[in-house]
Order: sequence, then C-alpha cells, then structure tokens
Amino acid sequence: MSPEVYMEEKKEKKGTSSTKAPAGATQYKQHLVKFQSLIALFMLCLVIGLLSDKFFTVANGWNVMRQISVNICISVGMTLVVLTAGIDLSVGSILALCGAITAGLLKFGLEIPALDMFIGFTVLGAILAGMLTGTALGAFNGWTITKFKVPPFVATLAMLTIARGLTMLWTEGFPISNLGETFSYLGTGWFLGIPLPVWISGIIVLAAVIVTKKTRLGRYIYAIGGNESAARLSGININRIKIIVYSIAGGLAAIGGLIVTSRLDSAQPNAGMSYELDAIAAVVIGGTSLSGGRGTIMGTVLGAIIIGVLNNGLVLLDVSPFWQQVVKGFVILLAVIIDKANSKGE
Amino acid sequence: MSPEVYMEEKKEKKGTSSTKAPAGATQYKQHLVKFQSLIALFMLCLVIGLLSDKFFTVANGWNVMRQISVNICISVGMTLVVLTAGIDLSVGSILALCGAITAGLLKFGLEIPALDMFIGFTVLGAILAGMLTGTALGAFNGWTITKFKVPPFVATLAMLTIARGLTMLWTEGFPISNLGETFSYLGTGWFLGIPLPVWISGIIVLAAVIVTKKTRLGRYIYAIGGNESAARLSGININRIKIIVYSIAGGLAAIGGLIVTSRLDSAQPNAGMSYELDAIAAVVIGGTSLSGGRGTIMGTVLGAIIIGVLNNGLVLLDVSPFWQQVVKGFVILLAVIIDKANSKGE
Amino acid sequence: SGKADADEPKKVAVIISTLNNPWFVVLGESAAAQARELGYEAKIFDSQNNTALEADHFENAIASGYDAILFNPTDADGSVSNVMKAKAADVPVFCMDREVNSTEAATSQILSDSYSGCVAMGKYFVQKMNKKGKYVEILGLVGDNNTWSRSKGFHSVVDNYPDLKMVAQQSADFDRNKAMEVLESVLQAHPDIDAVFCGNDAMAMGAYQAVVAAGIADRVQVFGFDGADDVIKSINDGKIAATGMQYPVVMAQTAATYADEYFKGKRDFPQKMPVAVELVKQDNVKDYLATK
Amino acid sequence: MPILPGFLKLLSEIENRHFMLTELPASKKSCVLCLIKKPTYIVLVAENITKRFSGVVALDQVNMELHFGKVTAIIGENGAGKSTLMKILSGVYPDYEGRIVYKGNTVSFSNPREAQESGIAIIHQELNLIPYLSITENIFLGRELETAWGTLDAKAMRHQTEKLLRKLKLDVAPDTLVHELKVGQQQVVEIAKALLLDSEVIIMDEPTSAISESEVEVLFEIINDLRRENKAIVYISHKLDELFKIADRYIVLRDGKTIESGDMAGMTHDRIIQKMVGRGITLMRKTPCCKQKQEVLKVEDLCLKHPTRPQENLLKNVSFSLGRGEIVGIFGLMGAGRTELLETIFGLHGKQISGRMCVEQQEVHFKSPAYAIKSGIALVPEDRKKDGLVLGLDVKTNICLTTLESMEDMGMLNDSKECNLADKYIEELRIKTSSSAQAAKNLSGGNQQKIVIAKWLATKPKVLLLDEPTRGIDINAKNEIYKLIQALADAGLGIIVVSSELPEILALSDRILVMAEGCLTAELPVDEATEDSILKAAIPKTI
Ligand SMILES: Nc1ncnc2c1ncn2[C@@H]1O[C@H](COP(=O)(O)OP(=O)(O)OP(=O)(O)O)[C@@H](O)[C@H]1O
Ligand SMILES: Nc1ncnc2c1ncn2[C@@H]1O[C@H](COP(=O)(O)OP(=O)(O)OP(=O)(O)O)[C@@H](O)[C@H]1O
Ligand SMILES: [Mg+2]
Ligand SMILES: [Mg+2]
Repeated sequence: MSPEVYMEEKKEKKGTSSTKAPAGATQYKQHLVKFQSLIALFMLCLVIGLLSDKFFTVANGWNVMRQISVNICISVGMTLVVLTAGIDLSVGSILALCGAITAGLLKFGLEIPALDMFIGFTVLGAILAGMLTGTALGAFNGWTITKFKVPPFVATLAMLTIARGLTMLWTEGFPISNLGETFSYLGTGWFLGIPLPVWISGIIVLAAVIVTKKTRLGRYIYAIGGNESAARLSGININRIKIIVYSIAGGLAAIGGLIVTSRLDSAQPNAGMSYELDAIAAVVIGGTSLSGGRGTIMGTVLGAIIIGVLNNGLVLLDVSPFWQQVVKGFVILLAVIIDKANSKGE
Repeated sequence: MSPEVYMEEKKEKKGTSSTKAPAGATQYKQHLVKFQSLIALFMLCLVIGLLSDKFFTVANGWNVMRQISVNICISVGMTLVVLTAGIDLSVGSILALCGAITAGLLKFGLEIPALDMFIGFTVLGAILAGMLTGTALGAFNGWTITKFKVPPFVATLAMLTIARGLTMLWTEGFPISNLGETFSYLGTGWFLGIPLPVWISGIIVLAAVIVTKKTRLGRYIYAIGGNESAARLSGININRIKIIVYSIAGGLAAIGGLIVTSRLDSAQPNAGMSYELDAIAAVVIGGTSLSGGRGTIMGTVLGAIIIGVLNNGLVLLDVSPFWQQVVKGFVILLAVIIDKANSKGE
Repeated sequence: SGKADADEPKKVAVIISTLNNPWFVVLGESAAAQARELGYEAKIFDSQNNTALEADHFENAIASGYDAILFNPTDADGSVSNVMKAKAADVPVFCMDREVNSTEAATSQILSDSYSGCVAMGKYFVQKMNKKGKYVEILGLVGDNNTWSRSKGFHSVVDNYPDLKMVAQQSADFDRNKAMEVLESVLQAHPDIDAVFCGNDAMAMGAYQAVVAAGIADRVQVFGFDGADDVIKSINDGKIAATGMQYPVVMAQTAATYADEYFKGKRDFPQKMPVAVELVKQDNVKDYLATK
Repeated sequence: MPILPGFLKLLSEIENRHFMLTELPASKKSCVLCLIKKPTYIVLVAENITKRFSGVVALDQVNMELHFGKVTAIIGENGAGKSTLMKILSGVYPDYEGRIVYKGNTVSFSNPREAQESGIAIIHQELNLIPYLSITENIFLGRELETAWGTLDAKAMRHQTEKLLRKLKLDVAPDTLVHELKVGQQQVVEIAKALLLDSEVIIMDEPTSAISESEVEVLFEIINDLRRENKAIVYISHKLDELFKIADRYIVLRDGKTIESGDMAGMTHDRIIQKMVGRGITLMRKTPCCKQKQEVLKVEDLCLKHPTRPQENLLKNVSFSLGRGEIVGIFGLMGAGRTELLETIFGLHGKQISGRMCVEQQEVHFKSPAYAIKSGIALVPEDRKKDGLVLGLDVKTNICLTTLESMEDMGMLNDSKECNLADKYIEELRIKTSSSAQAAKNLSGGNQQKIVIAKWLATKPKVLLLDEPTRGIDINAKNEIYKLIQALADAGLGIIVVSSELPEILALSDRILVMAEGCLTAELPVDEATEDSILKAAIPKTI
C-alpha cells in the first residue's frame, strides 16, 4: 500500500479562537520597539534640564530643531539606504558639492566659453540644479553598486573623495558668499512660527514615513534588506530599487547642502565633513540594523534628536571641549544600552 | 534486484572519476579570489610606471612600503574585526591616544600627586604602556559589543570620540615632541636593509596570516562572521572571541600609533584622524566582505598597497591636489570593478 | 636629487598644511604662482592637517627630485624631522607662516606670528570693551597648535582684566557652520554677552550670523583672525569689529623669491624673517580694502 | 567492542538507581550483545517541561524518556513543539520550566557546548553551517584537532572528514566550501557533524527533509550501527514510512502537550495519524484525471550552461509540455538538475540559456523573475530560508510581497486588503501563527513553507512550479497541500512538482518526468509508472 494517498479529515478545523490574544502582545511590543530610543532621549533631556534652566525654553527648542534639521535630511536618506543593507559615506561630500553648485550658479551663473554662452540662474533654478546634481551623484552610486557589484562602502567612499574633489575644483578652494536675501530666507526664515529648515526636514520625514509604511517602494526596501535573494525571486527589480534609494539619499543630501549654504549665506568647500558619521550614528541609535531590513524613520529622527540635544546640552553646560568628546561618547553608548535593555524581548 | 543496491554501485563508480575535477576547480578559484586584487594593483603600477620614471626605483619602493606600514598595522586588525562581521571606527583615535601616552610617559613619566609618587619610564616600558592602553580600549569595545549587544558601529563610534577626547585631555591639545634617539629609531631606523616600520608591519602580517589560517582562533573568527548562530550552536564562545578580536585591533592600532609617533618624533593630538576609513577601504578593496566570514589578510595587504601606490603615484605624476581626490576616487572604484570582473564566478 | 640638469627647469614643491581653508589656499597658490613666474616648475601638496601625511609628502618630493620646498608646517615640533630629512638630501626648505622648532633645520623661516598678533588683538579687544563685559571664545581645532598660540596670545592680555569675564569657551574646528551652531547654543545660556573672540575668520563669520539671527548684532562685537576677504568687507560694513591681518601673499612670494636666490647661489638667509600681523579695524580698514 | 563500556555504564547506573531492565527487542541481531542479555535503560528523562515564547506556549508540561540503544521517534504536526523540545535538550534554550534528568543527574545546560560535552549531539532542523568554510572546517567547528604546536592539524581533520563522508556516501571533496553544496548535500554534512562526536544521545530533527531515498538508506544503516553501539537516538521526521523502518519507540506531541508514548511495534499508520492530528483521517486515492490537453506551457530544447565551466551543460535539450489543469511530477536523484530546470523557466539564469518557451502559445523569454511572474509563472523555491522568505518581516508582508501592485489604492498600500489576503491564506492553508503580524522567523518550519506557497498562490499564476513543496511539512498539512494542488489544477493551472519522494510523485502527478544528469530520461503516465521503472530512469547512465 502506498501511504501517500489522499486523506480526508473527519473533524472540523480546530480553534480559530486562539489566534487573537497574542496578537495584542505583538502589537504592543512593536510599539515599544518603534519608540525604543524615546526613553534614552527622555532621560537625557531630564538630566540636562536639571543642570541648566536654559534647556527647557521654547527658543532653545527651536534652536535644537533647526540645528538638527540638516542631519535629519541626511539621516532620512541614510535610513533608506541602510534598510536595503547598504551604506552611504558620500552624503557629506555631496552636501558640500550641491551647496557649492547652487551658490556658484546663483552668484556667477554658468559660462560656457566654448559656445560663447552665459546662463543666468534664478534662485529656484539654482536650487533645482543643486538638487539634480545630488540626485545624479546618488544615482551614480547606485549604478556602480548594482551594475558592477561594488560593495556600497567602497562605491560611496570613492564618491566621498570624488565629490569633495569636484567641490574644490568648482570653488577653487574658496567659499562662495553673499547669495542674496531670497536664498538666505530658506535657512533663516520662519513660517507660521516655525523655522523654515524645520519645515523642510519635517516634510521630508513625513514623506519618508509614508514611503516606508505605505508604499510599494518602502515594502521593497525592507524586503531587499531582509533577504535580497528572496526579494529577487519575488519579482522585485532589486537594481532599480537600489538606484532609486541611493538617488533619494543623494537628493536629500543636496537639500541638506542647500540649508547649510543658505543658513551661512555662504557655500564652504569643506562643509559637511564627517557628516556621514553623524547620520549613520542617528540611524543606528534609532534602532535601524546596519545589516538591513529592520528599522524605522521615526527611530532615526529620535536618534538625530538625541545627538542634537547632546551637542546643545554640552555647550549649554559649558563643558570644556576636551571633556565634551569623552562625555558625548559615553552618552551615546549609554543611550544605545538603555534602548537595548528596553527592547530585550526582541 | 533492489533499486537501492543498484544505485549504490553506480554511485561508487561515479565517485572516483568526478570528485577530483570540481575540487581542482575550487582550489583554483580560491587562488584567484585570494589574489583578486593583484591584477588591479599590477595595472595601477604599470600605468604609473609608464608615466613616471621615478616610480620603479628601489628608494621609492621602500618609501611606499614605509608609508603604508601604519595603515597595514591598522588594517590587519580591522580585517579580523570585519571577518567577524563587525567594524572598528575607533582605530584612528586609539592610535593617537596610545602614541600620546607612550610619548608622554617617555618624556614626563607619570606623576601621581595623591601618592606623592613619580614613575619614570624606559623606552620599552612606555611602549608597553601604550600597547596595553590600546589593547584595553579594544577590549572595552569588545565588552560593550558583547555584553550590552551594542552594534559595533555605535560602540566603536563612541570610542572614536572618547579616545580622541582622552588624547586631548592627556596632551592638553599640544603635541609631545623630542622623544629621544632610541625611540626615534623605531620609526626611522633600518635593519638588514629594510626600514624598521616595514619589519614591524611584516611581522604583524605574518602573525595574522598564521592566526587566520592555522589556529582555532582564526577558524572561529571566520565561523562567527559566516553564521553567528551556527557558530554558537557549535559551542563556540562568541563573546570571548569577539573581545579578543577587538583587543587585537586596539593593540595593533597602538602599534600603528607608536610608529607614527616615532617617525615624527612627536605625538600629535590630531594624529590618525579618519584613518579608520583608509583601513576599511584597504580591507574592502582586498576583497573582504563587510558582512563577515569571507576575506584574507593578504587581500587586505594588497588593498593597502593599492591605496599607498595610488597616493604615491598621484604625487609623482604631479596631479593637482584637487584633481587628486577625484582621480583617487575613480581609481579605487576601478580597482574594485576589475577585481569583481576577475572573480565573476563567485 | 643632487643631479644638476641645466636644461630642465628646477622644480619647487609647495607643501601646505591644509587646503581646506581658503587662507592656506591663497598661501599655497601664491607661492606656486610666484615660483612659476620665476621660471620654475611648481607643485602643491596638501598635508590635510596630518603630520604623518606631510612626512609622506616630504619623502615623495625628495624621491621625485624636487629642488626646493616651500613649506607650511602642520606642527612646529612634528614637522622638524621632515625638514631634517630634506636637509639631509640637500633640498632647501623655506617655512611660511608657521615655524618649526629648530634653528638649523630650515634654510629660512618667513613667519607671521600668531601669538603676538593675538596679543595686539587682545589689547584692542580690551580697549573696545572698555575693560569690562562678558565674552565668548570660540576655539579652532583643539588639537591644533595654532589654536592655542592664538588663544594664549589673546588671554595673556585679556586675563589681566577681572571685569572681562569669559562665560564660555567652546571649539568649532575652524568651521563656519560649527561656529554658528555653537554660538546659537551658547546664546541660549548667555543671551547677554557683549563680544565673541574667534580663532579664525571663518568662525567669526559663522558667529556673526548667529548673532544676527538672535537679533543682537548691534551690541555684540565679533573679533576674528586671519584677514579673510569676507571679514575685511564685513569690517568695512561695520559688522565685525576687527581681525588680525596676516599676509599670506607676501609670505608666499618672499619664500619663492628666497628659493630663486638660493638656486642662484645665495646662502646667507635670515634664519627668521617675521612678517608682522596687522590689526584691521574700523578706522584702518580702507587701506586693506584697497590692497585687495 | 562496546560491551565493556556499556557494562561499566550499567554499573554506574545501578548506583544511581536509575535504570530499568527490559527484554531485548527481537530486532536486535548482535549475538554478542544477546549473550550477555544487554539491558536497556533510560538515559534521559524530561519531566514537565514547559517553554513559553512571548505570547506562545510552545511546550506545556511535556514528559519524555530516551532509552539506550533505541531510536525514539517524536511525532507531531508542524508547530507541535518538537524542535523546541530538542533545543531544550541540547542546551540551545537554557530557560524553561521543568526538569531534565540525564544519566541519573539533574542537568541544566546553559549553552550548546555543555550539552555537547556531556554527550548530547543534535542535527538541527534548519541548516546550521558556515557557508564560506569548507566541509572539513564545518564538521570540526568548535572541536578542531591541533598539532603539538597549537596550530590546526588540517591533515588529520581532512582525513577524518574523508572517512566520514565515505561512510555517508557523500561524493564531494572535503575542501569544498559549504555554500557550493546543494541543500541535500549540506544536510549530509550536518549529519556528519553530529556523527563526529562520540555522543550518547543523538538527536536528529528532520535529517531527511532534503535528501533523497538513497541517502536515507545510508543514514538508516548508520542509525542501525549507532543503535548497535547502544546510543540513544531521537528521530524526527514527517515521512511516516521512515518511522516504521527505523524507530523502536515513539512519543506523540500535539499543541505542545505529550499525547502518548510507547513501543513502535504494533503501531499502524492510521493510529499514528489519529494521535498526531487528534482525529481520524480517511485515506483516499487520487482519481486520475482525464482532461483535454490544452497546452499552457511548452519548453523546447532548453539548454543551460554551467556557471563556471562553459563547455558543460547543466540542462541538455530539455523539451516538454504541460497542459492546463495537468500536474506533472518531476523525479530525479540529487543533482539531476530539477532545481535548475525550474529556476531557468522562472528566469533566474539569465544569459547562459538557449531554447524556447511558450506560455499559452505565446512565446515568452527567460528574462527575469519579474517577467516570469508577469507571464503567469510562479516558483516555490527549494530553500525557503534563503530564497523563499524574508524571515525578519511578518507573515502578512511575506504573503503579500509578490502582489503588492494589486494592494495599492492611489499609490498607497491598503492595509485592509493586505490583511484580507493574508488572513485568507492563513485560513486556507491553516498556517499556525499567533497573528498575521508575527515575524516569519518565529514560525515552525512547516508553517514557513506554507507561507511561501501562499505567497505564490497569491499571484494567481497560470503555471505553478513547486520545488519540493512539502519538505518538512506534516502529514496533515501535506494532505492539505495535495488537495490544494489538485484544486488548483482543477481550476485550470498547469502544475509542475519536483519531489524526491517517490510516493508523493506517484500520488500527485498525472504524468511523471524523470531527470538524470540534466536530461529528461523518461516520460511516464502515472498509471504506467512503477517505483522500479522511475528509479531506473533516474540513475545516471553516462559514467
Ligand atoms: N523563537 C520563537 N518565538 C516565538 N514562537 C516560537 C519560537 N520558536 C518556536 N515558536 C513557536 O513554538 C511552536 C513550536 O515550534 P517548533 O519549531 O518546536 O515546532 P515543530 O514541532 O518543530 O514543527 P515543525 O514540524 O514544523 O518543525 C510553534 O507554534 C512556533 O510558532
Ligand atoms: N552554482 C553552481 N555551481 C556549480 N555547480 C552547480 C551549481 N548549481 C548547480 N550545480 C550542479 O548542477 C547539477 C544540478 O543541480 P540541481 O540543484 O538542479 O539538482 P536537483 O535535481 O534539483 O537536486 P536536489 O535534489 O539537490 O534539489 C548538480 O550536479 C549540481 O552540482
Ligand atoms: Mg521542527
Ligand atoms: Mg533541487
């Protein structure tokens, strides 16, 4: 007799009732994970607030928010990249290059001697050109990573160097300053009682949250980071998604560059140095795994706030520059340890 | 005749003829992978050699070797860390701190006012103290990573900041110079016609090759990086191995610090800044996967040589500093792409 | 390096501590330009504020047969061994702007003295502040010895006046953006300051922007150091109080000219050739505008 | 001879008053052992073991005992808690309630190493190998041989590995990197790893899920040897036939509780299923279908080059067709090229291909999975952990991953649509999960497999390719999947099933294709096929 014949059950399906109860627990835990960094941030604020009465003021709040807005722009893009199990070291250099390009076009326009041509730029035109450059450089990152299978670390490290070199070439090593009132407004203006950079970073965060939670692109990003080969077999065009993600990261870095340039009213050739480390730190402190597939935008925002509050707090407390670095290191370490302790179940 | 028996006979026969061929192919492929970067290096040297007659001289050869010896020390440690699927961003800072500690102890000794004590240091004593510090800081990295499950990126990023801060505190922001003939010899001396730093890095490379290929520790490092949970199930004490690996990385960074300090006859508080990127670049260009488990020490050495030759070549060829960065980025990209093309089968 | 190829033009290496700061770009490029003007090949090396990289540059430069080095050291002590190496290879070294702590290493040192420049700055600061008030100091890179020579020069004067109170001393790495952010935060804790002293002009510009954003530009005076174009203009517009004018172009041209003379056989160069730092302030800023 | 150690063990056990004399089972053939009237006694007792995961009670007051010299089968549906129990015994989960008595002492292992050192070896259900280490290095991981110098003794290890591999009849060089091996071969390596230790208790958690019958025979010989050496063996498998061949005793788990234990002798198929499922099941033969062959998939002259050796072909001129509503079974031995065939059709092997393929008379290409999906082809891959699932994401996301486009409303994903789809398949396939938001990695192996199937059914394909679809799936679920496959065929899908289990092929297919060394060697209608004729065609001829 062959045992592999069809069997028919006599009894009806068993309990569907048992499925619901644990679902609540899972939901709850996910909630905790989502805001795991909140506890660390809360404790940090409490300590600083106790030591300095200037910390919990509205003005200082906006101050911190405005200062972190650039890091938030960059880290949001970095989060997407890291979710696909990649990394982008070039954001700082792209920021500098795009800021410089916008500033240069705005101030001097574009001269093409070969064609005997001169193109002047409006503020909007220069801004678009800067953002386009950032997106294109990001796309180039994505292209080398997907087409030639260059590890993201190397591809973007190369871009870090290249973009910095291009910035130096474009600016000839000098800052480009005095960019006019209109452009300045972007970094220093207020709208409805909120600084403009905060608006910009807020909108970016909102868009990124929607993309990651509510769109196919977001789902694909998580799938690629979680298991690239399973994602490929599911019919996802891995290369396209990766190129899109790196382009977004480049574009957001460019926006960061616009904010920095506009706030200073000057494009510095050495702007954005080692910003990539700050951005990655925000991403990781926010609970996103560097091996991809796990993490949230809101986590990153919390991570960036922690770093921002820390920088602000250390200055408010007038900690000596020597000690600042030591304290900062230990606080970051502690913040992550507290997170881990609070998401032990994971 | 039962089908099983029949099958077995056939299989036996198949065995003898077909086992050898694929084994040979694998061996051959492994060989290729091992020296995958060699082709890129070769082409690089060829191009530079054709463009500059100064490149292929003995003096310049030693020159390049001496220049990369510090990066090699650091990258060897980094390779071990990366093989366990970790990363160590703190090497540059540890390098600076250990160099400063050795220099400080050598020059001023250690005063403990509380005990009304003064300890003078011999050259050897100061060197040992520096190396011990490096190893201890590395062990601290390993401890936070294993004990509190802090992601290596964050733990070592925190250490990057902490160690730099400690360096500033120890040196009060000033270089410590004029450390004496004996100590200088370490970085500038020659032995049997070979510069001492080259000896040191050579010995380190040799030891690391033996460790990775021939010892349990090495085997466990690969296993942990390849599949941590499988390694744990095989009874490997993951935490111990990781702590050892980070300690080694710290210790090697300290040795790098000694070489730098001795070469300059001065411990610079800003020494080693962004050396971690160079080291990681060497590791990755050398074919080690950042996700761990795959890679070789010799690959890293080749990677370091590629970077060193590139730096040297760009200077020999009179490339302007701004263009240098652009060219360097593209060459690194190209080097990795060539590697990939030559190990396509992988 | 000792070979004397009469037909080939001599080669001059310009090794600059960093090109990440426009001031040094000017220094490097003026030196190279002057050398080229005098008929030599010139090439700029960027040490990226890294003494070890500087050592590599020296080795590479010596190996590839440069005949003279116009040198802007990263560190007074750390760079000595490099200069010695060049000396051993018979390559003359002319230091620009910063010195190396050795009297026999370099052929000549054309120096601009940050310390005494900042002493002058301190004196002017005291005078402008009427010997009392609260101020903030923004330091450069904390591991950089230029940071400290400026800070020390400044404090050697200002600390003698107990009514001048430093309410915060923070570092901003010579970076314009960092200086702005640091001062923004400091202003939260100390909105009532009267002055800011910055370790270089980039930071002074950043600090000025923070002061403007806080709406207290009219009563807070910002002091810089270096003599950057931006700041000179700002002083002229009444935005920034003062800066210390160093003469990168003068120093660079002097160094290049010295090298030229060395090739032509001259050997008795002054061991130290100070180029004074001049204080640029509202009342004399017109002179400096004109020279630019 | 193991007599002396066995006897000494017995003496020590007498001291511990923890033994039990029973008669020797008739199956024991060794006369030497019979002569001394070898007693069997309990080597390990687990009492009232309870194990909770967040929200799930995986084990609830479970009791079991293991005997020296006997093979104990643990039987239970997917998610019954078998693997969890084994992980507790082998020290993987140190926190549990209850007591384990091992050789007379209460033990509690805090890590796998302690369990290993006291003589408990385990072959885990999921492969636990280091992909970029060689077979030798994997087998000796954690217990390397060293020379007097303290360096690794590569030669000795290689030698022992060679011996082990020969014993297991695995025909590959010991230096081969594990990631180059097929899943089945990897499983043999796992077995070798457990055999290397001279353990008292050897736990095998579904060791045969990925290997074909010839390897299973080899394994059984080895198990018989071990039994003769008086080892206690735990054997878990969803292939009930195997249990009858090899097991002496059985323990049934259901929903984390012990249901029954006893001697295998006298058990029947039906009773085991009854115990396991908790209800009777009527076994029914499949009615062979008689259909109008409307062609849905046609493959002609398909060739696939070897990835590294270009002159060699992995697939050689494969041509076949598949009708609407037809189920074609493909049988072959390990390495016959069945996986490659399915992957090629699904567009995974891009450029090294020649040949033509039509879906419903429309010529289609072997471009990419996305293209294949669009043309109506779906593939349930062989290795669910590697290719099937994003383990870190939840059940719902995994199920919906292939059909996200249809989950969109105005560019945004619609959560309720996703939940509906997921719940539908959780219901239909009886996926045992606490909710559709549970992470896929927390599900038992069989339930993970069901998610993979669900995810592909969701694409509503015309052609469904199933590569070992019931690997690791319990008999009840298998039954459901068979019914599902049948229902899908009835609904007009063309289905190809690759399986290493002959009975499964015979039970499921309308037509059977046999492959050997990349060629189609036979095509048999199911009513003409016999196990013999299929096996003959499957054996490689070109040696
Ligand atoms: N890490 C975990 N977290 C949460 N639940 C888990 C975890 N591991 C197992 N479970 C749950 O415990 C139960 C028992 O799982 P187990 O793997 O022991 O089943 P099994 O009997 O081995 O099934 P299979 O035959 O499919 O392998 C399942 O419901 C499973 O979902
Ligand atoms: N990436 C690869 N590199 C080298 N050889 C390969 C590769 N993939 C498959 N092969 C070889 O191709 C042949 C066919 O493998 P395939 O996986 O298709 O067999 P299968 O019949 O599906 O067996 P299994 O039962 O293991 O799934 C085997 O001999 C295998 O060794
Ligand atoms: Mg199981
Ligand atoms: Mg297969």
